[in-house]
Amino acid sequence: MAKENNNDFMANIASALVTTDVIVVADFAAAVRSNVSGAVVTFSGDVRDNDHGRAVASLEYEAHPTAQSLLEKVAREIAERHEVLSVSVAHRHGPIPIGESALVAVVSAKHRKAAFSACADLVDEVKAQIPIWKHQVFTDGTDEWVNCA
Amino acid sequence: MAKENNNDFMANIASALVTTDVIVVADFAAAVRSNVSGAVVTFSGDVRDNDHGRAVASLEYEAHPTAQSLLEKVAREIAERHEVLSVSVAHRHGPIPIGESALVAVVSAKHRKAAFSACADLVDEVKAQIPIWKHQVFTDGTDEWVNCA
Amino acid sequence: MAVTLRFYAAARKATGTSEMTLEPSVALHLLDQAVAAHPKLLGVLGQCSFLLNEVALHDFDTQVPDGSTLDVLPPFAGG
Amino acid sequence: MAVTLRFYAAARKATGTSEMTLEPSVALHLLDQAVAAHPKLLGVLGQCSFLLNEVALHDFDTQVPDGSTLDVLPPFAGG
Repeated sequence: MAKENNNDFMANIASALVTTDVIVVADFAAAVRSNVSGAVVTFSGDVRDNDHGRAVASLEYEAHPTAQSLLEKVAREIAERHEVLSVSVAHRHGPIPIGESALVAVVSAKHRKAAFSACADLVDEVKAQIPIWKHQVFTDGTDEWVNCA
Repeated sequence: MAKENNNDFMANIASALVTTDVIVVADFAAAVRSNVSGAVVTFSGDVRDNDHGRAVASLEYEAHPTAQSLLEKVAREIAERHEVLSVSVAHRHGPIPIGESALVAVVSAKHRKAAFSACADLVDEVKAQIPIWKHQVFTDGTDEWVNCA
Repeated sequence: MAVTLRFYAAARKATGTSEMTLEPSVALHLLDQAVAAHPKLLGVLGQCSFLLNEVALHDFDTQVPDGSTLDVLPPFAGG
Repeated sequence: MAVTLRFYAAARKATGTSEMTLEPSVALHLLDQAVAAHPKLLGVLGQCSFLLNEVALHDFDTQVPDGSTLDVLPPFAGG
């Protein structure tokens, strides 16, 4: 989980969490900050009350048993691929109320461009690599598993 | 400060603040969240204890009297240029302790790519357009105005 | 002698069950039997990825040995 | 009859003062006088941008009228 950085003495730190608990992006951001880092970029993917124009009543995520270890792998890869100091990511599963976070991703770096690139890359990789599924129930009583025709 | 969006009924909201008060990115993030937004991206530019390998003892920002109105202009431009719901940016001036935020930028959007692009663009524009200067005092007693030979 | 097929998300909705127990065989034959038992699975299966004992499975001629778990994963939708 | 030159950040450090009062003239002549009074300003001036009454000034032949403010802005370093 640590490597030598090209331009400083710090080892990168990567952490990942798949949980049914509430996740608050500010808590994860606080954990990656340091007096060395100059830039912290965060992403929060929040449960919306609408999707493709339809009103969402409730939403639930399901996580495969391998999700935690795969999320750790993705976090480490991001920390190695970018010039960053610290990477932290968490995905919530189970029912999530509208407005609360389903995914939080935070990155600290000395420089802002690396922080933005790494955070965007992290979110892309989570969506592509992590076996988690989203089930939406609409206000009209219908439901769907997202991304599945 | 508002415009018709292409893909929804929401008007964009842009706010900007130049202040000597402490700025906390989570407060600004909370202000841009809504049950409509699916993605919130934040940037915090924090005062580091080092710069180009030299130990920083203290740091102060100076803002030109036009900084507030120019920051409002930049925030509006970002809100118009990207498919986002809300944009908020704040720059602190005066002395800032190490570890605290000098700049916070937050964007909410329906989709993550727009949120990341807009937030990165916002930070770039602030750095390029806003008449604010950074004065660093190093632990060896020397000092400098950053970006000025 | 048995292997377990596990169905997640839309695959579970299509089969109406979270798992099936079958005799060891090649993966393709196991999935054929699952579709035979639960015809709606056919509409989902083409979009799925598969894990054999938690490792990605790409070759459907692979023999699934006794005690194995074959997971049927619909398209991911995290984030 | 007077105009005010205001110096910010590194420009203020170079002149040792935050402002100077001069007779109205073209911008170039005002800046010449500032350099004459504060020779260290010359090292900063080439990197600066300028505001005449808070509007960007690009033409140094512009006449700076009585009551105006001409601001000398070193390279920005916000963020």
